[in-house]
Amino acid sequence: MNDEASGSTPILQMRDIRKAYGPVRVLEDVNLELSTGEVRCLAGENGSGKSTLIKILSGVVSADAGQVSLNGRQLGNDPMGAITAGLSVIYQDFSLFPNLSVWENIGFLTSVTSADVLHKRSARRRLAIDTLKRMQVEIDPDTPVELLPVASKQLVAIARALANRARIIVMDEPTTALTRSEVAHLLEIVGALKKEGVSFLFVSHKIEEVFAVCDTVTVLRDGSVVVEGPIGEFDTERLVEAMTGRSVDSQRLPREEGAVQRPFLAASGLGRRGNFVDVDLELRPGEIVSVVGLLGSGRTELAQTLFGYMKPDAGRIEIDGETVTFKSQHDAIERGIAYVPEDRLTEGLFLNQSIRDNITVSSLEKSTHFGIVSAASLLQRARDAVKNLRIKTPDVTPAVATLSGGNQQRVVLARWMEIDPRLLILNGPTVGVDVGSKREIHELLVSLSRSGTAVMVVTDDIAEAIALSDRILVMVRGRITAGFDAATVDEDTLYNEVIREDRT
Amino acid sequence: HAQDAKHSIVTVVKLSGIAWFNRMEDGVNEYAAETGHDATQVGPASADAALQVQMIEDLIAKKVDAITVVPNSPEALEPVLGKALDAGIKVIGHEASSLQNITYDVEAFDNAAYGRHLMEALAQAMGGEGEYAVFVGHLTAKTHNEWVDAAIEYQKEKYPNMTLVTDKLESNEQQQTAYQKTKELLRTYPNLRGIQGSAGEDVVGAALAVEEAGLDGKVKIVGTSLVSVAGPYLETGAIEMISFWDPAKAGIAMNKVASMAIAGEEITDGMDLGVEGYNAIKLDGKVLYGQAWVDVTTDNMSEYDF
Amino acid sequence: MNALARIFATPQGIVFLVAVLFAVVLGLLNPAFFTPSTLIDLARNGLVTGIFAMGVMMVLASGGIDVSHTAIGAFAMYATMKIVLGIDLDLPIIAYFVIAAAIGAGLGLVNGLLIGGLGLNTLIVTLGTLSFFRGALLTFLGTTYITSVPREVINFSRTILIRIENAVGQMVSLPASFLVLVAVTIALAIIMNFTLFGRKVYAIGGSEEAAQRIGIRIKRVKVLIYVIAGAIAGLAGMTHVTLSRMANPFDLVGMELNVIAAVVLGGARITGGHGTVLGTLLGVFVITMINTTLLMAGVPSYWQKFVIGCLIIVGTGLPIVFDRLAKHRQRMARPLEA
Amino acid sequence: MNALARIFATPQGIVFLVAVLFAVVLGLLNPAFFTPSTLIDLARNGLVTGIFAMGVMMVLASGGIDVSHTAIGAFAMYATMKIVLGIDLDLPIIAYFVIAAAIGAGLGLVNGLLIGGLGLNTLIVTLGTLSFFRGALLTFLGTTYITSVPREVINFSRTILIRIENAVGQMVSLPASFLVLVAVTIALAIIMNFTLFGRKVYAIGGSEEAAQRIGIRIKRVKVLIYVIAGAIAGLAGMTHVTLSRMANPFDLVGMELNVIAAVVLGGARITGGHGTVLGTLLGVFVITMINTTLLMAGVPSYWQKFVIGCLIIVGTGLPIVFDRLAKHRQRMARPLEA
Ligand SMILES: Nc1ncnc2c1ncn2[C@@H]1O[C@H](COP(=O)(O)OP(=O)(O)OP(=O)(O)O)[C@@H](O)[C@H]1O
Ligand SMILES: Nc1ncnc2c1ncn2[C@@H]1O[C@H](COP(=O)(O)OP(=O)(O)OP(=O)(O)O)[C@@H](O)[C@H]1O
Ligand SMILES: [Mg+2]
Ligand SMILES: [Mg+2]
Repeated sequence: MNDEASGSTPILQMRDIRKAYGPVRVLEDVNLELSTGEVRCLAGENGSGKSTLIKILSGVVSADAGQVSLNGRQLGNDPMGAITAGLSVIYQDFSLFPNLSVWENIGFLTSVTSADVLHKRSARRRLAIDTLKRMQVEIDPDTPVELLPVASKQLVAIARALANRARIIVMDEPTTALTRSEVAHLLEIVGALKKEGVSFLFVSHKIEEVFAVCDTVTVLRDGSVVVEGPIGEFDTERLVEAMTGRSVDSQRLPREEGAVQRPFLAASGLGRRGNFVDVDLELRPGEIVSVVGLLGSGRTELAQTLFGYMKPDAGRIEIDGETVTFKSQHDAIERGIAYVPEDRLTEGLFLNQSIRDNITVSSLEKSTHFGIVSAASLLQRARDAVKNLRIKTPDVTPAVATLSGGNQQRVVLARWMEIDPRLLILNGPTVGVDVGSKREIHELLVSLSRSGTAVMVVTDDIAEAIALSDRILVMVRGRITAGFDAATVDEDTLYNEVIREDRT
Repeated sequence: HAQDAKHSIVTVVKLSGIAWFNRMEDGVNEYAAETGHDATQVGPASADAALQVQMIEDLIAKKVDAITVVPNSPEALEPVLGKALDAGIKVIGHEASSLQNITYDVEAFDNAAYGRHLMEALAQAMGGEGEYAVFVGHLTAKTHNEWVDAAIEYQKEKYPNMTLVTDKLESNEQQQTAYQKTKELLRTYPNLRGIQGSAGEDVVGAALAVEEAGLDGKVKIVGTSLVSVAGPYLETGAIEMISFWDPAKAGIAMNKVASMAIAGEEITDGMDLGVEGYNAIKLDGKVLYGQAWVDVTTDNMSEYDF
Repeated sequence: MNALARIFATPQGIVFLVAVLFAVVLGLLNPAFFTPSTLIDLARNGLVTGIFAMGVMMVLASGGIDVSHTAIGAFAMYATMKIVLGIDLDLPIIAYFVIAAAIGAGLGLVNGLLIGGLGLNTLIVTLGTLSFFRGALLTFLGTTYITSVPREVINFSRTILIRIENAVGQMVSLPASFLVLVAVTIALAIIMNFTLFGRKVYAIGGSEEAAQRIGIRIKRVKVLIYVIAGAIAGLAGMTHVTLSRMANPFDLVGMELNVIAAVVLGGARITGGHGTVLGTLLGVFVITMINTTLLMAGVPSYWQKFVIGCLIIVGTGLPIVFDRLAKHRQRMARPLEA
Repeated sequence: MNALARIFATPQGIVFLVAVLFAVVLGLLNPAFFTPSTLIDLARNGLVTGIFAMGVMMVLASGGIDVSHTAIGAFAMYATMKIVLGIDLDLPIIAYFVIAAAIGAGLGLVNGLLIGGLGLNTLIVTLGTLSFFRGALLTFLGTTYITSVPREVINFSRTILIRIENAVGQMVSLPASFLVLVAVTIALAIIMNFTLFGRKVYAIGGSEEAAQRIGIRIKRVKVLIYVIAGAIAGLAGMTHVTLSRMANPFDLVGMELNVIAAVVLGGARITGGHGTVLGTLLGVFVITMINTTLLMAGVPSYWQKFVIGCLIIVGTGLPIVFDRLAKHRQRMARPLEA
C-alpha cells in the first residue's frame, strides 16, 4: 500500500465528531485520520453525512462535539484557520464566484491565505494559468465563471484547490461533471501530488475512481463509520455492501402484482439538447418505475420535461394515448401529474410557512367556493393528511422548517397526494430521510401505486430502487441504456450498469 | 377678567429652523416673556402646506386660544383654518392677505408698496435699463406674488427700458434651486442685468451663480433676505441691497393682535400696536398694514445680527 | 412570561410594545391623550399612509418592493381631477374613486409587465417608474394646483362619519374618506387570506422556485399583484384629494420610504413571504402616532425621524438578537450525549 | 457588428448609446452644446452626485444597498461646520474634509455593525439609519443654515481649476472641489481593483457563501465597506458645503434614489458582484447631462424625471431581453445528442 504513510503521525485527526441539525442526527462519533501522502476515500450513500463531515473539517459548519486537529494543532470553527493550516476543499456545489474571472477564482484562495493587501494580478493570473496547464485543461482564464459550462466550473473549483499548495485536499464528488479524460488527468495529478506528500480526502460515488486512486477507505452509513481499512481489503462488492448495508430497509417491499394496465403516460423518442436523447418510456397505473443514474446523467431533466417544466426538443409525450404538449408545468398538473423535486429545501417547500399552507397550497381549489378559500376546510384537510401520513407534529400551524427531514419529505408527499395525481414523479424521494422513515415512505408509495397511481422515481440509491420499484431503468449520459425487473435484478449488476460511462 | 387670563397662542411658520423664522421666534418668545401669555412657535421641517395643515389640526385638537400662521399656501390652509374658527380659535395670518378664514391678517406693509420699493432699488442699481428676472419662493405664495406683480407693473410704467425676460421663477425657498435656476437664466439670457428675489434664499442662490459666472457687479441683485443669510454676498457686493421687515416685530404684532382678539378688543384704523413699525396701522377689511421695512447694504449691514 | 417572550421575539411585538410605552408616557404627560378624540385624530392623519401601505404590504409579501406607489397615487389623483373637470359631468363620488383606481391599475400594469413579464428587479423597475410616472405627470398633465375641485368631492370632504367633542369642547371629526381605508383593508384581508390568489402571493414570496414547481403561474400572479397595488395607490391618491380639497401634483411623492417603513414595522419582511393586513395597520398606526403625538407633546418634528429610525432598527434587529440567544441557549441545553 | 451587439447587450452600453444620441440631438438643436464649457458645467453639476455614487457603487458591488448616504453626508457636513466654528481655530481646508470623512465613517460604522455584525437586511438598516441620522442631525445639531462658513471654506470655494469663457462671454469655471471627486474616484479605483479588500467586496457580492468558505471574514469586510462608504458620503457632504458656501441641514437628503439610479445606470447590479468606477462615472455623467441639457434646451425640468425613468427601465430591461434571445439561440445551436 502506502508505506511512507503507515506509522507516520497523522496530519489530520478527527475525533468523536458529532453533529445534529435539530432532531436529525447527521454524524455520530465519527473518527477519521489521514497521514501524509495518503489518499483516503470517504464513501457512503446520499445523506450519510460525508459533506457535513467535510464542512466540519473545513470550519464552515461547527460540530456539536469532537475535535479536529491538523498537524497536531486543534482547529477552531473558522474556515480561515483550516485554510491557513493547509486545507483546501472542493465543495460539492463548487462555491465559486460567478462574477469573477477564472483566474481570479483560482487565485483567490492563495491571496486570502497569504494575507495579501494588494491584489497581485499578474502573479495570481500566472498561477492560475500554470495550474490549468498542469491539469491539461484549456479554459480561457479571463472569462467570468458565470459564463462557463458546468464541467468547466468543476475544473476551476479543482484548480483553485490545487493552486493553493495545500497539504490536504478534500474533494467532495469532484468528478461528477467531468469526462473520462478529464478524470484521468485529475487522477494523475492526485498521484503526482501524493508523491510530494499531499494528502487527499476523496468523496465519490464512482467506484472505479475509488479503486484507481485511493489507499484507504472509510465508509459512513447514517452518520457512523461502519468500516474502514486499506483499499486492498475491499473489492467492489464488499464496498458497495458496506455502503448500502443489509438492514431491513433494503429488502424489497412485498406487493401484490396486478394485471398490466394501459400506460397513463408514454414518451417516445424524447430528447432535449444537451440533456437526454431517444428516451422511450411507459408509465402505468399500479406500477413503480425507477430511473437510476449518476449526477448529470440527465434524469432530473427527463423528469422535469415529463412535468412540463422544460420543453423537449424531440419526440413526443402521450397521455392516455393522446399526444400532448405542455406549455408549462401548469398544464401537466392539470393532466394529473405531480412532481416532487429533488431538493425540497430550495425547490419544494415554503420552509417558513405553516405545515397547513404547505400541504394545501397546490390544491386550494378543492376548498374554494366562488373564489373564496374556506379556511376551515383547509385546516381539516391538513389535519387529515398529517394523520394519514403520520407526520410527527403537534399541530398543523408550525412552520415546516421546524420538522425533521423525513417529516418534511412527508409534507411534500402529502401536498401532492392532496391533488390526487394520476402520475407521481419523485426525484430522490428519500434523500436526507432517516432509515425508519425511508421505509415508511416506501410503503406509502407502494400502496399509492397499488391504488392506481402511476409512480416514477428518480434516484441514485440502488438499494432504494430495488426495494421500491417494479421496473428499473438505467440512464447513462442522457440515454436509457438498460431496463430491469426489480424483482430479479441484484445490486451489483445494477451498480455496474449505472457506473458504466460510455456505452456504444 | 379676560385681560388677566393666560392666552395660549401658537405661531405656525412656513418652515422651522431657518434664520427668518428663528428671528420671528425670538419675537414670539419676547412677547411671551413680557406678557406672561403662553406664546410659542412651531413649523414643519420642509416648506410643505400639508405639514402645516397637519400641525394646525393638532393645534385645534389641543384647543389653543389663537393660532397665528405664516402659510406656505393660503388656499391649502383655508379648510383647516375654517375648522379652527369653527372651534372658536382666533386665527391671525401673516404674509397672507388673501386668507378668508381668519380673524385678522397682519402685514408689515402694503405689499404693492414694498414691491415698488424693491423695484426702485433694482432700477437704480441697473441704471434704469436692461434685462431682469424675478424669483418667488413658491408660485402659490400670495405675498411674494403681490410684491413681484407690483414691482413689474411699476417697472413697466416708470422704467420702460427695462425688460422682464421670463415668467416668475420659483425657488422653493431653496438656495440650491435658486442657484440652479439662475445658472439656467444666465445661459439663456446672457444680457441679464438684474435679479429681484422674494424668499430669503433667492438672492443668495442667485448671487452664488452670478459670482461663479464672473458676473458679480454686472448683474445686480436686490431682494428680501436677512443679513445672517446674505451677509457674505452683501460684503463682496454681489448682492446690491436686501430689504426685510423684522420678523421678530411681526411676531410680536401678530401675537398682540391675537391677544386683543381673544380679549374681544377691537382693532381700528390708525391704531398704535405699540410695536416698532406698527405705530399707525392701516386697516383694510380684516387686513392690518404697518410700515415696517428695513433696507440693508454693505454700509449698514453691521447693525443687524439676525 | 413565555407568551410575553414570544411577543418580544417578533418585530411587530417589539414595535407594539414600544408604541404602548410611548402612549403611556404621553398619556401621563398629557391626560388629554387617552381620549377617543386622539384616536380619531390618528385615524384621520394616518389615512393616506394606511391605504398606500396596504398595496405595499402585498408587494412585500410577494417578495418584491414598490417605491413607485406615491408617483402612481399622485398621477391617478391629478389625472382623475383633470378628466372629471374635462368632461364636465356630474359624477357620483364613487365614480371618482373608480376612475382613480383604474388609472392606478393601468400604471401598476406597467410595473407588473416589467417585473413579471421581463423578470426585472423590482427595486430597479419601481425606482424607474417612480421617476417616469412623476415625470409624465408633471410634463404632460400639468404642474398647477387644481383648487376648483368638483362639488361632489367637496361634499364628500364635508361628510363626517363621527364627530365628537374633545375634552375642551372642540369638535374632532372623522371624514367619510376613512371608509376608503376600511374598504381597502377588508378587501385586501379577504384577498390575502381567503382567495387562491392571495395564497399564491405568499407562496411566491416564500419561494419563487417552489411556487413555480407547484404550477403557480408566477408571471400572471406578479402582473396582477402590481395591478392591484397600483389600483390601491390610485385610491390613496383620490383619498388625499378628498382630505386636502385640492389636487397638488407635487404632493405625495416623497413619502414612499415612510410608507415602506410603516409596512416593515408592521411585520412584512423585505425578503418576502410575510406581511398581514393587521400588522400593516399596526405599523401605520405606530408611525402616525409617533408623528402626531410628538407634535402634540410639543417635540420638534425632527424627533419623529429619529424615533422612527430607531424603531425600524430595533424592531428588525432585536428579534434577530433574541433568536440567536434562544438558539444558543437551546444548543447549550442539549445534553452532550448526541 | 458583433462588438456593437455586445455593447448593446450591457446596460452601460445601452445607457451610453442613448446618452450619445441625446448629445447629438442636443448638439444639432443648439450648437453651443459641443463646447468645453458644457463639459465643465456638467462636471460642476455632477460633483456631489458623483462622490456619493462612488460609495454607493461599492455597497452595491458587495450585494448590499445604501439609501442612508445622503443623511450621512448632511450630518457630516453640518457637524463639521459646527465643530470647526465651535473650536474657532484656523484649520487648513484639508482638515475640514478629514473631519467630515471621519464623521461619515463613524456613521457608516453604525450601518456596518448592524449589517455585518447583526446580519440585518441592508435596505431595512439603511432605511432606518436614513431616518435616524437625519433625525439626529435636525434634533441634536440644529436646523439653522450656517452661512458664516469659515474663510478657508470660502477661499477654497473661490479656488478655480479651470475657467473658460463660454459662447456668450460668461465665465464657466470648475471649482477646486472637483479634485475631491477625482481623488475619491482614483482612491476607489485602486481599492476596488488593486487591493485584496476590493476583490473581497466583489467576491462577497458574487456569492457570500463561497466567500465565507474560502476564508474571507465577511463580517469584517462588510463593516469596512460601510465605513468607507460613510467616509465617502462625508466627503460628498463637505464638498456640497464648498459648492454652496453654506451648510443647510435640509440639503442633500432626498437625492438618494437619484444617486442609486446613476450607479445602476453605470452598470452596478442591485443583486451584487458588479460595478465599476468608470461605469459609475458614466452613469453620473448621463444623469447629470440629462438634467443639465434638458434645461439648456429649454425643456421643463419635469421631463428629466421622465427621461431618467425611461433610461433606467430600458437600460436594465433591454440587456435581459437580449440575453434571453442569445441563450435560446445558443441552446438551439447545440446538436440533439445529449
Ligand atoms: N443545514 C442543514 N440543516 C438541516 N439538515 C441538514 C443540513 N445540511 C445537511 N443536512 C442533513 O444532513 C444529512 C447529511 O448530509 P450530507 O450533505 O453530509 O450528506 P452526504 O453524505 O454528503 O450526501 P451526498 O452523497 O448526497 O452528498 C442529510 O440528511 C441532510 O439532509
Ligand atoms: N441550471 C443549470 N445550469 C447549467 N447546467 C445545469 C443546470 N441544471 C443542471 N445542469 C447540468 O445538467 C446536467 C444534468 O443534471 P441533472 O440534475 O439532471 O443530473 P441528475 O442525473 O439528476 O444528477 P443527480 O444525481 O444529482 O440527481 C448536469 O451536468 C448538471 O450540472
Ligand atoms: Mg454531499
Ligand atoms: Mg439530480
